[in-house]
Amino acid sequence: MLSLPIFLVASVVKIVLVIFILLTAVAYTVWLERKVVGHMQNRWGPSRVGPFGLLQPLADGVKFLLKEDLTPPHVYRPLFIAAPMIAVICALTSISVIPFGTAIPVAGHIIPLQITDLNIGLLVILGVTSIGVYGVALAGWSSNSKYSLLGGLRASAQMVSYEICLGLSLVGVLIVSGSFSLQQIVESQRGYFWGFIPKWNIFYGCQFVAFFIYLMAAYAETNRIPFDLPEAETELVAGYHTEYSAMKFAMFFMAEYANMITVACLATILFLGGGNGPLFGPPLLRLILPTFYFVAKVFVFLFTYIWVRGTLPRFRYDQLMAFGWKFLFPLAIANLVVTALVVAYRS
Amino acid sequence: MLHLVLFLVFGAICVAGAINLLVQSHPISSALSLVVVMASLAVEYLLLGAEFVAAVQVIVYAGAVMVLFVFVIMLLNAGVEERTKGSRVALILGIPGVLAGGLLVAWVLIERTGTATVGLGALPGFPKTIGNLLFHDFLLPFEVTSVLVLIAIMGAVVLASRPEPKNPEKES
Amino acid sequence: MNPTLPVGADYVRILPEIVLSIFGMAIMVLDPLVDEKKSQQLLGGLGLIGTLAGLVSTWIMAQSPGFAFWNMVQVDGFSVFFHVLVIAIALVLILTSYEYMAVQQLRAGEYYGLILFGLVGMCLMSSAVELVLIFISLEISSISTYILAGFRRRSATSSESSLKYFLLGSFATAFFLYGVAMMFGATGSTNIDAISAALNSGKVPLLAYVAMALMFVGLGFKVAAAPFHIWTPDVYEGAPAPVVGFMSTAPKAAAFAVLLRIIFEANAPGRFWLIWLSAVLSMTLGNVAALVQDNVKRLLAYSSIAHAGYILVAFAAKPELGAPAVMFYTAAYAAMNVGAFAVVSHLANENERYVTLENYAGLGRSSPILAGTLTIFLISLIGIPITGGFFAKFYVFSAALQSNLVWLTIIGVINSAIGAYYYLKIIVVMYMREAREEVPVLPIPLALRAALALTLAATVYLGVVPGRMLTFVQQSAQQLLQAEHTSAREQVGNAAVPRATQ
Amino acid sequence: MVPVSYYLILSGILFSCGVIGFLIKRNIITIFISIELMLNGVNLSFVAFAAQWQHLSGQVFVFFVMVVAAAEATVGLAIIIAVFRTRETLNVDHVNLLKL
Repeated sequence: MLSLPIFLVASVVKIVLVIFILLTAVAYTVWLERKVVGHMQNRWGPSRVGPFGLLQPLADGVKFLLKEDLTPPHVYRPLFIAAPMIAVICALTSISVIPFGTAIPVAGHIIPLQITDLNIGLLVILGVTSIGVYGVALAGWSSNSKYSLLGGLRASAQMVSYEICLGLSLVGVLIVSGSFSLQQIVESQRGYFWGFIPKWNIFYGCQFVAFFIYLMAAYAETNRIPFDLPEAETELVAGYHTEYSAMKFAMFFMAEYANMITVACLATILFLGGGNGPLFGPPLLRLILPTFYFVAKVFVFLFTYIWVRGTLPRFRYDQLMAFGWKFLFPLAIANLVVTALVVAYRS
Repeated sequence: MLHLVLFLVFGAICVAGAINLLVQSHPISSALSLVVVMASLAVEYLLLGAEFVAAVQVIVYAGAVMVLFVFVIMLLNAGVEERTKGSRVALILGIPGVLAGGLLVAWVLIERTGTATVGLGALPGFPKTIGNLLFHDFLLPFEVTSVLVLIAIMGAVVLASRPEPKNPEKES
Repeated sequence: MNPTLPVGADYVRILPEIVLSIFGMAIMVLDPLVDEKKSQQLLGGLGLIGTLAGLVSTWIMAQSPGFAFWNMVQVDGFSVFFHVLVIAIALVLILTSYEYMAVQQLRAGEYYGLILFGLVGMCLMSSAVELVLIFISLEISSISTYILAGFRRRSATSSESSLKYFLLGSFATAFFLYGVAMMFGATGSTNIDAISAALNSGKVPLLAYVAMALMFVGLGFKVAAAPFHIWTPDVYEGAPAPVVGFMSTAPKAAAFAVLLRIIFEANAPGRFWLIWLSAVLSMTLGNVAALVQDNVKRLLAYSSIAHAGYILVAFAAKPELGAPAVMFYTAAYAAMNVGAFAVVSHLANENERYVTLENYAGLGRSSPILAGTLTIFLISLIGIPITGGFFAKFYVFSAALQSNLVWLTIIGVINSAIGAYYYLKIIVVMYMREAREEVPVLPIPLALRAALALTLAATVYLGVVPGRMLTFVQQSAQQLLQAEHTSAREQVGNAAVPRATQ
Repeated sequence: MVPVSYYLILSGILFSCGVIGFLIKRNIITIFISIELMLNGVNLSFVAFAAQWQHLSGQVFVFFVMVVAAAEATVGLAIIIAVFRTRETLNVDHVNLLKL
């Protein structure tokens, strides 16, 4: 245990660091997306600002800050302003229970690479995400315009529906690892079976079906293609954020990408063994490697996100709902039952 | 000390949210005030050690039930509440009655619990212990809730789906 | 933690509930699969078989009395009685609904499913001995009745009645729940036996009185006792007629079962004046308001408030006299009221057009059978000898007299006399008055005949040979009251002083 | 250390606010929201009593209350939608076909 002052100092440093890294990551995920999608479509993507357009996110940020912040006269002001804040705060909060790697020694103290480890870490993430729905729903409602309202309605219906599948897909992992604490879930996936296959939940826990469900539900939760109905440009003129501009719009943007990163982190932790991987080399490398593995896995996940966006068309709304309720939901239940049986048999 | 301060702060937020719920005239503001009340109640649960309850409170209550409310308010495009006659009668008769009843109950509660105090995290409700209780001692109620949920689903489908227009409404 | 699993006996003791939910699910699954024209007969038939199977399984359950699921439910004569009662009511309801649903052009599947699921709740209410389970089953039964009340979806009155029932119902539920919470706070347990043990040992905390009062608010609402009766006339007027017959008897009977358990078995404190007042108010308000009604459903609604009042009189009496009287009364009332509503729902016709008193004029000539049956139900509701209503009232008032509740008895008898007026008014209208407007009387289908025959038989049986029923209710009441003493010794378990630091 | 009665009184305040809301509010949805507030108040007292008696069952009840509240919300909102379809209003005083 750390003493209180050190704990406080460490926490503040960690929070600042994590937020800084997260925001940078958000900015560069946007860059990555533009670049990758560009290449997929035989374009260059951003290439003018800095080498390979690497400074583009910075330019974008400056643009958002300097733009005039319009608030249309017909909106319901308090909620119109609060909505993007809710969205972005919820998106940033959920990162706080994610473990990025093993504990590292700093000046004689062992400091875990995680802002806080809670017994109910996973539930905190789920709770915060479920509050995040309000951001979108209220944005749609308070804008007082039909496109926004439809977008908001669609978004809240979609997110509530897919949250169920998301939650159910996680239950399988919980049964296998027996804890809500993300640290312990990662711990439980350490080691190998049959000599070489890592004991990740996706392999050892037979959670590949759950992983698939999680993937689908996560895409829907973050309103990404092929489930980006709430903000479908062609039918809803960008949906719930039609009326938003400048910084408020940027907040939604940030929230979306921060959510993507959280979802990717969560997938890594729950299914892909978190920071687990082969450790070798000198002690310093051994300390850094878990974090490296973690980031690499998250990157793969983010890349898949972008890849899917570049490849798949959008669903129709009824198809989306039918897919969620008639396919994913029964599948998740079946997975749950099978997992429970397997675990009961093993013990 | 920390416990008391946290209790008071979040208790105050709770009460403020509840009063705001009463004062606001738009249903969506009332619904959001209730979300605030629920979130700060979750903190109160945490103070009492009921961490699992707190998490479920946020996920189920604030995150699902209230979203449903907001959704319906958006769907029906509910506007600002009209003040009609009935409300004034209830205002004059109801509030003093409720306050008197509340005072009586408060007095009784204090009489019973006396000066008993609870510490921070007095009764840790870990998911595991709660689960054991839920799937053993409370197994039957737990299973019976599935019937309840089934009824709720059927009811929602029956009532909210569009009635078949075979026979147009003729009653007054 | 004790890792034991429930054993076979546990399941046998909730067998009727299991059987009913299986049939409910079967109906639910079959509903989209069968042709809509046939669905009425097929699913209704399945519901009918479900209730019959429920009755059979109740018989099996009755063979193994005792506790199940770690003191959650208790099977004894008392719970068997109420199981049989509510399932029988549902059986008659399904028989009545056959024709009604077809005439009103309503979809069948969910209707029968909801009835069976609601029954699960009502059955559990009668056997549960744990407040939490009671709460959940109470909700199952109420939520299914909220939905059933709004089942005529094309009609604005029906959904309005559903809304009122729902809003006031959940309001009352919240009070009941607060009462449960306080009972938990006062005694440290929610098991009725443990509560009774805690309350009977030493000074009863004031909190328990408040808890009792709050729980009574919740249950008083469910049984439509004054002053928690305001919803009754509106809801009964708007809801589908057979459903009204159902919800004025079955959920009420189950709620009375809960009241019996809480009040008598737990030996609840401070109940006397609460019940006295509520009984007097219910009888008087119900009967006086019924005098001026011209809608038959509304009239019967007020009459049901009055009858709740009569039943509450028995609650004020000594437990060993009151409990059997309550049970007998609920059974008799169920028979006659369900029967009366079966007639009402047959006459109501499409969109429930014919439900005013005026429409009953000349019924004695146009349909002597219906008029005759309705007359018998009405004289039973009045409490005239050779019908069940007479003995029901007789036992209630004699129980009250033997407990020295002279005033309550006098008020009750006066009220019965007032009540006679409006019941007789219907009979007079049916036989003496000429119809001003032609009211078509549909032919009586077989199912409805069966329903009427059953209720009629029950009414007359209870009125002519009440002996067997009486012995049975007395025995089961005895079991209920004894349970208090035996189990109080067995499991004083967690009832102790608050362990929080002082 | 905080007296249990503080928690209980907070729960009582929330419950009373719910009751008052039920009485004075005219919008059906807001009335329903007030009922939810009452249930929340009850939940707090369950948890507080559980801490006082050191008896976890109090916390388990909260889950059941939540399930019931969720079920009630589903059905209640469906009923509200049904009423809105036939009457086009959300004011309880305008929903008056059946005289009170």
